Amino acid sequence: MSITYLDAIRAAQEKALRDDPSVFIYGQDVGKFGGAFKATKNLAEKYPGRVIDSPISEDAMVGLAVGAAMEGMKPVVEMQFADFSTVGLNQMLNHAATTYWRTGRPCPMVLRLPSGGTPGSGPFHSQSMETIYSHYPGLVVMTPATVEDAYSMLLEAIGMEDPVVFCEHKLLYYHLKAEALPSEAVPAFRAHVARPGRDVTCVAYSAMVHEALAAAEELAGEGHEIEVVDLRTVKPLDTDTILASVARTGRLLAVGESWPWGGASAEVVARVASEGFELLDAPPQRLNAKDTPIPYHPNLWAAHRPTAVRIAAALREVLRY
Amino acid sequence: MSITYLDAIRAAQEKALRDDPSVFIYGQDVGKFGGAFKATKNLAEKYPGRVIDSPISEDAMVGLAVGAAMEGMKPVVEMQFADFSTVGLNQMLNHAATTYWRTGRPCPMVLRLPSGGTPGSGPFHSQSMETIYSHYPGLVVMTPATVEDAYSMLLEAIGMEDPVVFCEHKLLYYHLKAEALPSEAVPAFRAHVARPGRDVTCVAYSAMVHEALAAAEELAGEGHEIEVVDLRTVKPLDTDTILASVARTGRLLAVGESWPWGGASAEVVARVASEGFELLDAPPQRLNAKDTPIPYHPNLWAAHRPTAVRIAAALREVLRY
Amino acid sequence: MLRARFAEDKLASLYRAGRIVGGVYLGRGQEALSAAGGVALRKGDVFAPLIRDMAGRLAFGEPLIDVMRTYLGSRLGPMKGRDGNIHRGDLARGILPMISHLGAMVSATAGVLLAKRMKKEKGSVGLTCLGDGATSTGSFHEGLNVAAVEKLPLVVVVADNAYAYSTPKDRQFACADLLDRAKGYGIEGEGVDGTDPEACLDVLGRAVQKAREGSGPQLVVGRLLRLCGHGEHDDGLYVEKELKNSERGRDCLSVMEKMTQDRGMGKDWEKWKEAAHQEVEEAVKKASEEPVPDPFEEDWRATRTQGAAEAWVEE
Amino acid sequence: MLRARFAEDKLASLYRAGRIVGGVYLGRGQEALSAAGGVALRKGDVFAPLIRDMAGRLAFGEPLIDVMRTYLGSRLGPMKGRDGNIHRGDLARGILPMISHLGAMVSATAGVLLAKRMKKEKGSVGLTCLGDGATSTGSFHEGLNVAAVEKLPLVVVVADNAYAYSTPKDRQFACADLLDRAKGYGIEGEGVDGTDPEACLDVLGRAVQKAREGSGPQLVVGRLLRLCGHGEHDDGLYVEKELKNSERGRDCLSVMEKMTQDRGMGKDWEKWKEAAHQEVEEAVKKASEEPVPDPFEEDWRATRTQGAAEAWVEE
Ligand SMILES: Cc1ncc(C[n+]2csc(CCOP(=O)(O)OP(=O)(O)O)c2C)c(N)n1
Ligand SMILES: Cc1ncc(C[n+]2csc(CCOP(=O)(O)OP(=O)(O)O)c2C)c(N)n1
Ligand SMILES: [Mg+2]
Ligand SMILES: [Mg+2]
Repeated sequence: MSITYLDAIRAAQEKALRDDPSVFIYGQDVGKFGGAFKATKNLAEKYPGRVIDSPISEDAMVGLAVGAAMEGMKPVVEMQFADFSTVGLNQMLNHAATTYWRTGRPCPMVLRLPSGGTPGSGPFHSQSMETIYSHYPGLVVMTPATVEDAYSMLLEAIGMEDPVVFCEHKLLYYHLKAEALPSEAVPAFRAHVARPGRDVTCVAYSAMVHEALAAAEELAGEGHEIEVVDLRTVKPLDTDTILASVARTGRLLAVGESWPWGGASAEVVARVASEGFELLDAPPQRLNAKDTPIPYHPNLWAAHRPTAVRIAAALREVLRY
Repeated sequence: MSITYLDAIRAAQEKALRDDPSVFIYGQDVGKFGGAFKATKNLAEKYPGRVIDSPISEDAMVGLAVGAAMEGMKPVVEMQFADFSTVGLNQMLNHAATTYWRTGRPCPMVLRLPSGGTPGSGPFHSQSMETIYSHYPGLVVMTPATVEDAYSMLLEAIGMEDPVVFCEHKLLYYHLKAEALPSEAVPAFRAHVARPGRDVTCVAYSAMVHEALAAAEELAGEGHEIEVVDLRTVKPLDTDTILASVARTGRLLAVGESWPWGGASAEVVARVASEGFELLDAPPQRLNAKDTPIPYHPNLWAAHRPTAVRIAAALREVLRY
Repeated sequence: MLRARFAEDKLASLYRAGRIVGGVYLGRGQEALSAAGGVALRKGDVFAPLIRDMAGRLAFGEPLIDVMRTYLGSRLGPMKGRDGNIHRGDLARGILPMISHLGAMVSATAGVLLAKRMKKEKGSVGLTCLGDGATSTGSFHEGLNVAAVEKLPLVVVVADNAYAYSTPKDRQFACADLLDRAKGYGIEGEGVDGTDPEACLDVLGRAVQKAREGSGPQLVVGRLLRLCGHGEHDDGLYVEKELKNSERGRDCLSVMEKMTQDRGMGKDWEKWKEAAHQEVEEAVKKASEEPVPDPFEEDWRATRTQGAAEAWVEE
Repeated sequence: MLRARFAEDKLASLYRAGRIVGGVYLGRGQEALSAAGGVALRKGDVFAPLIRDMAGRLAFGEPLIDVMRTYLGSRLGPMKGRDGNIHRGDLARGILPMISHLGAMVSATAGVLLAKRMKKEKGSVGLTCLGDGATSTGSFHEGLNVAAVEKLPLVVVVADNAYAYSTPKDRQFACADLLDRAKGYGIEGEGVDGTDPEACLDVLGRAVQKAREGSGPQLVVGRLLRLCGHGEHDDGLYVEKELKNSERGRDCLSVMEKMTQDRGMGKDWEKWKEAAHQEVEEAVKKASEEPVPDPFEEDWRATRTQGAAEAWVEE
């Protein structure tokens, strides 16, 4: 059997629906149609009344989930694309995220965001939105990079008593495959050393993990051992694992697919600089997308995002110091 | 004559209305009433038809401004509180900000955000939103700290061919005073050394500049010379001025009133760590608000935000290294 | 209504004396409509009040002491000083703690009702209040539309006081009457003179009843004026004199008083007044003496899940 | 209409051949309504099309070559490869480049019209299109309400094709007819059979005329079906057979052809077809041969103001 990243997301939702009667799914076209990406295929048939088609109303979708969560349900809301979640953002940042601290009562819900760039999808179907959600207090923001994590982290997200933003990467949906679903998993809040090495720590998350791994492979051919740390969850950030890695390597490159100003890569570099200054043998560096909207034409898109080639070049720079 | 920060904002809008027929003001209660904070007082009378009351429709307010800007006008949109701009965020991030790169045609508009905490205003009338706006490409984000800057930067913002997010700090509205409005000014994109010093660089912006200055004063009494750099504009960020300062001091504390994950202070620390690593004699540090919603009770609020006392303590830490 | 009015009068004077933490936004003149909502609901229902719903809150059962705790900054209030005043709520009592963003509570209340339906809890109604200005928000539209699609037992009460802060209704919408919106959502609606306590009880009772019986969302538009500023910092001078002097500008409490007297219950009215006064004073006194929040004892964690979770293992 | 149909047929086959950059979303079956909008407008007007408005675009004067340039990834297209396909626009021609977020163009078009009014440019109309599903967005509500308050010359055309992607209308709204919304905004509305080209020309002509004469926003709801999937990746099997076989499922182009033949213009129709075919083929050929965007030559700056501005000095 071969299971894709998307299959894993579907399977996790199915398991959650099966195991917990308080779980329900809400989103545009998620019902009979199975969702724009088929992440909820057949679930409406199997769990009647619990996989619900919503109108095109992102604000109300999130608001409704907040209300349902306050009333003890565990809604999983699918945005058709992460990019459209700006319309539901107010309910997420100001309502879902503030409920626990303001009232002491939990607001357990998951917002699934099909995220990230794919060729030809352009400025409004390619965004990575973890920065915005992570900046505001009260949310957990997950960015799984593997089939196994897509499954186990989504299950953990649904089980959590906090509102979780679950950033799935569309580029991984179909291509990334695993042999089987995991039966146990590292906790979602822990970063993972995806490839050990001792020369540079390359911190990445989501699709960038695979670009980083490819770059590491390339540099292995040049005699350099790159350690790739997969953040898995960007809020809260597992600083310990990052610092432990930098303690081994003395060098850091943080990679993010989102824009350069103030994203997860800035946060990683800032933390390492503050808390691990003495561990560093070279200036910690960042690599991000270019600071423009995400281009529609694949030629431009390929140059806009960090790729294995660009990561490898950045790693060589870090090594050269 | 004594002019407040709020007077300066009003005066800049008046000058813009007078000098440029394409400028108009749009916002809730901005007309005859003069705005919730009176930033547009008497302007509707003086410039009939150009200071327009809007419905409570932040999405449409920004969308309307985008359309008007594309058609050659220069709208200045007032949000009643920065916090409500989440509702208009989609039009700002995905429409205003992308127009120039997508089409080559400018989208000159200003979004005025009464920002920041004041005692008793609580989680939804206290936010600083520069992080979200700065992360997305295509926007200029200004955060003036002085009466003079409030005036000259707002004029520059209105004159600019890009969409500008103008973050005014409500705590400065009435208390901060100057003798006169400036007749010339440092360009908005340049940071400013608000107080020279040679022991630590303390980077701040908006209301935090004044807390930093008070902390610097306090530390002067202990024999330390703190250099306070006022960012003025957080996007684009004037890295040169910051690095030049760190080159003098060898130490950095970046202060922001917004939440810790990924804000301007993370961006500053990350840039200095990357580009000015060798200038640093100590780990660069950050100080931000606590990672919870902004508390309503003044006791909690005072402990939530960075204050002169907390900044002074952080500076002592940096000095101790 | 009386308790609400006296409580608010007291808050206004405490505000002027500088004793209130935060702002004070009153519902003066809007008590009849608000209270009628609270009266029409019963235990197990959900109430999502807005800023002018002191009367509805008290009628629904919010303890007066919790009101005063919030305004006076007691740590024992329902929000512990973290959030306050008009935002206070108590999920255990079915009072949703509003967020400031107007319109946001419509879909949230719908969500509570959807959850109750999924949990097979039958017969609960949700009631949410907003002003005429809040109908211009996309949230109002999306929330009401979703509720209509799901045919949820939601009552949306619009207190049309002709102004949103200083903005008169002709700058807010172009329809003749906000009730004209009901048909566009495929729901029922009814208007009411918001200064007439009996009419309010009648119309809101009916709306809640219909919602309870499965007729789907109900829109109620009450016409009235607020007899105070937007907040206590505002003099409200922009409200047109003509409007103030019209029927619409009547004080529902005077109407109520007259009604009571006409029915020969003038003495009862005086007694109620006395009791309400006393209750308010006691609550203020009690709340004033309670401890304030302490930042050093505060739990500064915005999520319930803390640190790394335990390893997840398939059962 | 013919050019639109052929252009889209061609795009569909190019899509299947893997030659298209990005997705392909067609307006098959919706050409009559869309084209009628483009026809009713004149130079100086503003058109904010949505994803199914190839016909309206071409009728309004968008060059076919620009269409093909965008779909085939030519660098010479109006968006230079930075954005593309259905998002293309050309501000100089009065075609607003849509963003994907449904409903967002309503207020933006209103803004263009407000600007024209402030600039004292009289007599311009703005027309924006959207689907039945997009009426559930807060943006639609806020935008239309603002336009009504400002009494702007805005025509909002809703192509009610009974589905939003796979979602049938009873999951989208609960009103009997979207036209029922007009009254709630205080504006005029008219419905039309979207499969009848003459009726569309008539109704849209009238709506545009009314807007131009100062009657404020006009809502037009056209009833029709899309005779294709949501995008070319979708088979659209969820559309009910009964609906497909009803009057509403007629192909407006066949209606048009029959009409032409009935009027003895069968030969002309054939000639038009031939000409349209040829024009499409030529545009495809030309666009295919044009250079693609080059990341190394690209200007990667998202703001026009670059670096530090010159010092500002009071004149
Ligand atoms: C989304 C949003 N925008 C702006 C505000 C600021 N605001 C608070 S109350 C108010 C006026 C509300 O008017 P209305 O809905 O008519 O209620 P009323 O005050 O008349 O009771 C405004 C603009 C807000 N709370 N939320
Ligand atoms: C705010 C927003 N949410 C979701 C989407 C994704 N989306 C694109 S088209 C579409 C369906 C639109 O349906 P409708 O408005 O009826 O137009 P139709 O496709 O039927 O022409 C959806 C959900 C979007 N573009 N914008
Ligand atoms: Mg009102
Ligand atoms: Mg449709």
